Amino acid sequence: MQQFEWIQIPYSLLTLFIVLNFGLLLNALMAKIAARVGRRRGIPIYQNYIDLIKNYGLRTSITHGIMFYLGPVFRLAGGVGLLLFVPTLYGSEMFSNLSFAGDLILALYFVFFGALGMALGAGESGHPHAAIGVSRGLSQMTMAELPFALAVFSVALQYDTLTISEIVKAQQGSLFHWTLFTNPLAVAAAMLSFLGSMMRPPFDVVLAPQEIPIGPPTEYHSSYLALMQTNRMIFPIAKIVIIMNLFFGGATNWPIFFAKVFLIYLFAVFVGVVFPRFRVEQSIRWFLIWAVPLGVLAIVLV
Amino acid sequence: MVSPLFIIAAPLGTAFFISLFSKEKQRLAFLITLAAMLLMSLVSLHWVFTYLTSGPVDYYTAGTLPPFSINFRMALPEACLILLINLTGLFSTLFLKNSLLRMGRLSMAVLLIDIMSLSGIVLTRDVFNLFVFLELMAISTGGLVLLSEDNRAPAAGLKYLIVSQLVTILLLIGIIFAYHATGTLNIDGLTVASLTHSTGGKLAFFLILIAVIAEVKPFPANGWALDIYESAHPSFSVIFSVASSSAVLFATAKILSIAGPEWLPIASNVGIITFLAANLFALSQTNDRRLLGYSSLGQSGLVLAIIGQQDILGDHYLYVAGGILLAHAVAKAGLFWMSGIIKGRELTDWTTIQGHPFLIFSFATFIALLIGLPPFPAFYAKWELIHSLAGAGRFPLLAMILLGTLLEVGYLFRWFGIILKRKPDGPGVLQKKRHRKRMVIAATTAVGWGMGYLWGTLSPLGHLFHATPLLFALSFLLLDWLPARIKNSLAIAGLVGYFALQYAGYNPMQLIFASVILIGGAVILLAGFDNTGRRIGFYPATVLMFAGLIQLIEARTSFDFFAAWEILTVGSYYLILRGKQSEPHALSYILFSLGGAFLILTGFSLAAQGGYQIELQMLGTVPQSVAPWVFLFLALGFMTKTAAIGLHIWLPGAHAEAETDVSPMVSGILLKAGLYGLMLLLMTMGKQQLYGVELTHMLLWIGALSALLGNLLAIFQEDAKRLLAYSSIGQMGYALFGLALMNHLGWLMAMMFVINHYIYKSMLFLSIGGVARRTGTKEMYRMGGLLKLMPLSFIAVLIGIIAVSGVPPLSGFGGRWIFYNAIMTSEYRLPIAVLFLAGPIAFLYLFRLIHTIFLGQLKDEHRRIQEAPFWLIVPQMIFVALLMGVALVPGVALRRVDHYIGQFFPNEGGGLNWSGMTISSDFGYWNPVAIMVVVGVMFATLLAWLLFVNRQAQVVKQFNIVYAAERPYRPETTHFAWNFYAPYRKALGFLTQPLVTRFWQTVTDLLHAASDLFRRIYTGNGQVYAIHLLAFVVMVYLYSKGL
Amino acid sequence: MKKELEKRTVTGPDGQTFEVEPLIDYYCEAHPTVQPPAYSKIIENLFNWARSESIWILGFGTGCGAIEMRPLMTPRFDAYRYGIQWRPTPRQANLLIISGYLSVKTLKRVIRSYEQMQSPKYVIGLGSCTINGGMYWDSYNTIKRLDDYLPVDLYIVGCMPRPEALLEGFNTLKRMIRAGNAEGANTYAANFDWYKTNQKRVIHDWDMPDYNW
Amino acid sequence: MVLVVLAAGFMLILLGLYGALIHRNILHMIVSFSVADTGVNLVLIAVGYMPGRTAPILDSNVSVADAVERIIDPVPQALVLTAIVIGVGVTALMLAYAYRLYQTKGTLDISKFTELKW
Amino acid sequence: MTKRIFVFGMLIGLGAIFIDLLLSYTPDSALNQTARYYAERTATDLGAANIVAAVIVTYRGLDTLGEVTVLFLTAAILVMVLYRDHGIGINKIPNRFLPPTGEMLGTGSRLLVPLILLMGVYLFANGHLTPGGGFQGGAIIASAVLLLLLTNPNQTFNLQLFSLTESISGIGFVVIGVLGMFFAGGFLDNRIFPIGQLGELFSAGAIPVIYTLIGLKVGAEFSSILVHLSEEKEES
Repeated sequence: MQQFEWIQIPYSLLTLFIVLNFGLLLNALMAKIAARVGRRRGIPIYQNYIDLIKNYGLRTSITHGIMFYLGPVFRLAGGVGLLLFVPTLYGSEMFSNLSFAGDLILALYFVFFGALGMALGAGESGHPHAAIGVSRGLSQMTMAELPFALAVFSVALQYDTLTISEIVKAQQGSLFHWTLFTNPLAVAAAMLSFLGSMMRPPFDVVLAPQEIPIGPPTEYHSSYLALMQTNRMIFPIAKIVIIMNLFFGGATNWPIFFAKVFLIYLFAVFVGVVFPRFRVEQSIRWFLIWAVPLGVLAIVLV
Repeated sequence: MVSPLFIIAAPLGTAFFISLFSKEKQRLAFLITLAAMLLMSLVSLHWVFTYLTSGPVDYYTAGTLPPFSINFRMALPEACLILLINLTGLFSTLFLKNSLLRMGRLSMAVLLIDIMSLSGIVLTRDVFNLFVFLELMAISTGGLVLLSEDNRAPAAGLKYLIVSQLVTILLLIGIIFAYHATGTLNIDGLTVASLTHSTGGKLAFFLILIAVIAEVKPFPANGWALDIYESAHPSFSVIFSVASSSAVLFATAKILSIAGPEWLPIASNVGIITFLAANLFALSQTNDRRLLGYSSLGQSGLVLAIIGQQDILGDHYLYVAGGILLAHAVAKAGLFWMSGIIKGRELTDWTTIQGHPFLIFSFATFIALLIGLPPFPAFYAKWELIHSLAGAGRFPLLAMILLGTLLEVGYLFRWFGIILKRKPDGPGVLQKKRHRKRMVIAATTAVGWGMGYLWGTLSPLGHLFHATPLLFALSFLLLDWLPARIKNSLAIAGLVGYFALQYAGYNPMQLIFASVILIGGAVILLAGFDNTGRRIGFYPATVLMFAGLIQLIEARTSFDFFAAWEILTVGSYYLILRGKQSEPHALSYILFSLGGAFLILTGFSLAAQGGYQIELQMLGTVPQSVAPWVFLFLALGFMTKTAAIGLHIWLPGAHAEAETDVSPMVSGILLKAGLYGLMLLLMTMGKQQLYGVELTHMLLWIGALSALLGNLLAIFQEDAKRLLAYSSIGQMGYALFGLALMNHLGWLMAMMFVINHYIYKSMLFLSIGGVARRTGTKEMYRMGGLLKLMPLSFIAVLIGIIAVSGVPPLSGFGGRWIFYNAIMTSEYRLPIAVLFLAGPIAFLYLFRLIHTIFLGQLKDEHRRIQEAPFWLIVPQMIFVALLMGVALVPGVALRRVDHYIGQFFPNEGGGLNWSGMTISSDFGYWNPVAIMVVVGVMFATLLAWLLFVNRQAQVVKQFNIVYAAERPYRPETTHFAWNFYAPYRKALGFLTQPLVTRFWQTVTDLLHAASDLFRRIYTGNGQVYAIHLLAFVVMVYLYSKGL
Repeated sequence: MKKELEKRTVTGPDGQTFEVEPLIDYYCEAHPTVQPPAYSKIIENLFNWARSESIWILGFGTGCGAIEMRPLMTPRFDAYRYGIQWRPTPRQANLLIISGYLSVKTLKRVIRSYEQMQSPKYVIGLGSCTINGGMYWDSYNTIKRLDDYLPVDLYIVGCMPRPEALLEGFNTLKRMIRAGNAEGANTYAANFDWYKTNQKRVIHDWDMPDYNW
Repeated sequence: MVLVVLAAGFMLILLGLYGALIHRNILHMIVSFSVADTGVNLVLIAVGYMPGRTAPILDSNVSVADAVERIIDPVPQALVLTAIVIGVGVTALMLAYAYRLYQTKGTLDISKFTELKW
Repeated sequence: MTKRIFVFGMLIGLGAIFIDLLLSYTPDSALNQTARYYAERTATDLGAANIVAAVIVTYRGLDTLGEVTVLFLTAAILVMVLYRDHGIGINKIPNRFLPPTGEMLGTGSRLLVPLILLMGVYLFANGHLTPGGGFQGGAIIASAVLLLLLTNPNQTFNLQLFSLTESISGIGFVVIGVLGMFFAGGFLDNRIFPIGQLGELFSAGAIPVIYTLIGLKVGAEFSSILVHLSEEKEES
């Protein structure tokens, strides 16, 4: 735990910048990988930059009201906040960001900040499909988050701390100090839960593109969409950073960081391209049957 | 001093005298009768004061000493009973005026003789003389039944005569053999001669006893009495129920005094079975007088049971028996008289007293008297009775008394609900312009309160009327004619003023609760300024609830605590009942609450170990043999108030149907009473094991399941207030869980919940209440798109749901953070898993709440509605500010509590470190200010950026949405709101099966079915009644053979 | 006019009655305006480049030509390579492809969808039917000249045109965008009345606001 | 001797009660109760009886001095008087009620007067 | 049938109690304390030769007052039952056909009634001396009324007189009782008058007075009961 210093602000912005660019490229890369599975070449690696610029550069936009306007702001603030409340690199003063504000619990609960804002914005659009999407998303999230929470708690119990840097510290030294090996049940539960939070198949019925045209963001466009895309680049990585820190030994420098994030992300993509889509109640049951017991075992056995 | 024989001679002389009058002088005869009654009442009042200090005095007849002549004995109990009998006679005479004049002077003579014979029963010390007076009573009863205009009355009279023939036979045989065995007829002589020591004497005694008990109308030999109650003139029913019952009960006590304590169980068992059976059968009654009749039978049974407990009651016997007997007497008199001014005979016909606040007040007084709610005599009496029973280990009796009382609560409060909430059939069914009768009812009510005062004075445990909060609350009864706004100001001033006076003396925990109750109550009361008019009945109930709450916090002894508990229960019941559709919910509220209260009573009585109260701080010193049971009962009792799962079914309806500003009170504040109790319990008693089961572990599970199921049920509600109500169940589950963790941070978390839940639930209920008032519906899917019309309400709800869900940066997060730190040291991990699931589910219903009301599509009919009334918004904005305050500087409220809790866990560190801005524990840290600033800055920056790139957005209207190349049809079909979480229901709906509701429903159905089935033994055939009596005698005989 | 769009009298919860006129109360009445390019030429060029490299198509098949678009998503043609993607909602799409003949009934929906897209937005007419009615030139319920109703940036001829032709069409559109010539949205706004007159001439039961935001 | 009278009294009571509880006709019941009352009175008297003694009246036969040895117990005699009178009163009353009930329904069957029940 | 068996069973139960009583019963061989007291003290204390009368009127005078009251009550209630203005649904019973009274009965009654009355008066006036007393005398007086009624069921009686007698003697009884509280040992003490010589007519203090009042009262009450039960006309 450290105290606030002004220098942390530029450092944090630097982290943000690095992660944003990494996210833009990583997402494109993942899209390309998915395309390769379909024997396509896929989008160019820089496509996300262009999409972003285009969306910021559209000339018109509409608004349904104040919450509609604020929704994407909530969303992105949630993503950026999640990233900044967690130390990115272990042992680095520079990249421990704003983690002095709170510990693991803060990060866990801040995940909902963006989701809530987004849901509210989508709600105000008045579009039933947005509401349906939110309903599905929230329903699925409640059950998907449960194994994750259990795994996190298991890890916290294991290391007897709620401070992320303490947890990472405990995993240093050897590959086999990683939680992955010391507490495999928790990691398994968390990784299954991770699949559910990535909005990729088989858990992407929330965004069913043609049935409820991509669900919650169906009314969003132009710069709103750009903000949300920005978040889309940051948020998964922020989430992966937590997973990496808790279960995979964290990262002490950027190359390791990039590699670990890539691999963890790849896991979700890998599952996504292989499996078809679940209905919401199916995914709830799936988590309840497969992931939750793992999590419960993890906290009981730790 | 006037000799008690006067009470025999005067009415007899008068009776003979007025029968001399000619028919034309009925009025004069009536006046003379009245004068005689008045004189007798005054004389008996004089006796009461005379014998207040002196001991019993014997009065002889025939110039010969007993046992050779008949003698009377006069002492304080006798004097009181005589007063009761004569006052009843006096008031009844007043009430009966028309009937008496119609029936003529002879009926007045019969009435006088009836009263005389009752006095005789009380006074005489000779068994045969007792028999004569009993016969006089029976015959005059048979005659007075005829005062009724009901054509069925003579049949009832005949049934009574048939039964009394049987009683006569038994009594005479008993008397003659008793005489044969001992050579005396004097009761004291029989005692001295130890009647029951010989075989024949035993049998003789049995016959006398059973005959006298038969007059007490024991189950099942009491059908005739019911028929009399149903058909007789109500005012005669008063005499029959109040005076006759009291007299024969006293006679029973006298007879029992002949024999040793080994005969007491007969009285106890007959009494308690009668009490239970009568109250059970009363459940399915729809006729008011018959219902009152059942209730009278039950009460007589209860007193009989108490008479059977005189061996353990000792000095308190008279206080207890008298308390219950007199309370019943006053209440039943009042109720029967009230039935005299109501024309219809169905319970629903009593709806005509709507609009007569005084009659409603009287009715409430009477049922409170009957049930034994504070501050009435039966409350003190039951408290001591239960304590004595527990002290003596007579648990089955204890349980049956409480169960019977609960049944009584059921039908009486159901009746009360019907009276207040049903629509009257038509106006004017109430008899008009009967000031004489109303005066009688008013006097009875006054007597009821007076007795409450008297019993408080006599009580060794404390005088409820000496508590300022209660008096303050009662004073609102007198001020009810003032406009609502003035009363509101007074109430607020009272709450705040009391806090200002008292806060210095509270410990930190008390301070938190007291602030929530008093200051919090005052804030919610601000919403009351919205009401114009007088709002009759609201303020007494509200302030009564607050009075009970604050007395609860201040209580030091179990007695004070329990009294406060019942006061707050009653106050809140009246509050809840005020809601539009709240009749059934208020009933289940009072049933669960009083059921819980009885459990608490049981717990306290166990803890008192034969004493009459226990210091709350001493709960920890209860011996290990009973401690787990004390813990169990108290915990269960408190959990009825926090609506733990299984005991929760009263809550949703009660909270949802209450008035707009009542919901926040009963949800935000009232629920805390249960938490306070639990906290107190855990602080003093700690962990307890019962049969090897750790009880706090059970509490953990209950807390976790409450949280889960409360939240789960909340997401499927269509009614916004119901949703919030279920959410309260979940939130209380969290708090309970925190307490049951039995560690420092767990308790701190519970305290945090106390504050947070108060703020956000009050705020949400007020906002939603305001919305519901404007839209005229509570169903969310009928709303939608209100954000633009009610922005302030929206802000309140938004802040509220962020806080409830625990999302940073608002105050709910603090609670979650403490929660995680608390469970780090918990021994039990499985319930935690359940609780983890509950967390995100809260998110579901909260989103639904805000989305379906404020977002989505605005409906046609809501296009012109306005923001909620100013006075509803004011407290909401205060709450928003409070939430922000608690979110930024939780230490202000919690630091001292943290320290205070620390003293209960001296061995573990566990506390939080509050130094600087960062709050840290052994495991983690948290900086509320930093979080707030970071989030705020990020949000502002991004918003600025969006405003820059998106500066000229076209504002569109609600149908300007992409609709698959079509356009919406109507707002109703475009608003996705109903059954919002359909997939969730498919997946987890099985968890929301109303099993608990079904369970309680089955219990009540079974009770009603049993009631309806078994009351059919009262076939109405006089012969069958006689057979019942015979069977009763034989059964008791067989039972007593076993003694 | 459809019944649900007619004026109706409503009673509020507090008992007051008032009129609701759906076309005014539920729909935005504003007309589109001509949107100027970014104030700086460099930025506008950058944006135009981005727009040309990130063309999001609204997935809306009006006629038989829709079947020619599916192959573009397959490995054989893989239009994603060129920054072309499909979006399910008009709000996020930039390009509306009228794929084949357009019946009057569909025209109504096409207009709505087009108007709900954000500018700059582009229209491609696919196949002969959009140019002159094609084989349905004398049909009673298809439109003959798409240009009368929507500002078409580009026609791709053929009946049907092959996917390759489509790809070529996209490339042409990209060049137009980069050159700043694809200003159909502004054309539509500038000649709004003319377009509306044409549209209302064929759509007799016009039951929507003039401009669907 | 006394036992026989007692037994007879008890038998009368039981017989009377049997009649009263079996016959539905109210008049029959009243008569049966009278029989039972008689039985009670018999029992009362019998209990006070002492063989070989005379009535408790002091006259030429029984002097004040030897009254204790000569007379039977006066108390049951007094009691039975009261019992008889009360019995008469109740019987009269029951008859009146029977009459009244017959007026309302034209029957004396007690099972017909069951409007009040449950 | 079930009812019969049930009643039978219950009566067997009651019978069992009685049998227990019977079996435990042992006749007294000597007077018990109360009876002994009465036997020894009545003559000296109260001056009554008839100990039963002394017990009834004085020692247990309160019972007797109650008894008288029972009769008063019965008479009063009878009036209320039979003569209250009946509500709807009351069927008037048609007048019975009454066969003419026989010659013997008519003549016999004329002869007997005065004798019976005399007998009654004798009985209650000498109640303190000989077997008999107020109740017996009253009943005998009423039997004269009964005889008259049997002779002529439509005979009218002066009910006012009955009622007057009844009330006045009732009041008298109470007054004498109360006087006992002031002038003697207690309520209903007979020694407000001199107890006189044992065996004399004017002895035993108030006992003969009370017995007379009782006799009158009981006679009037029984008579009025009889008359009321036989009559069907409205109250005079």
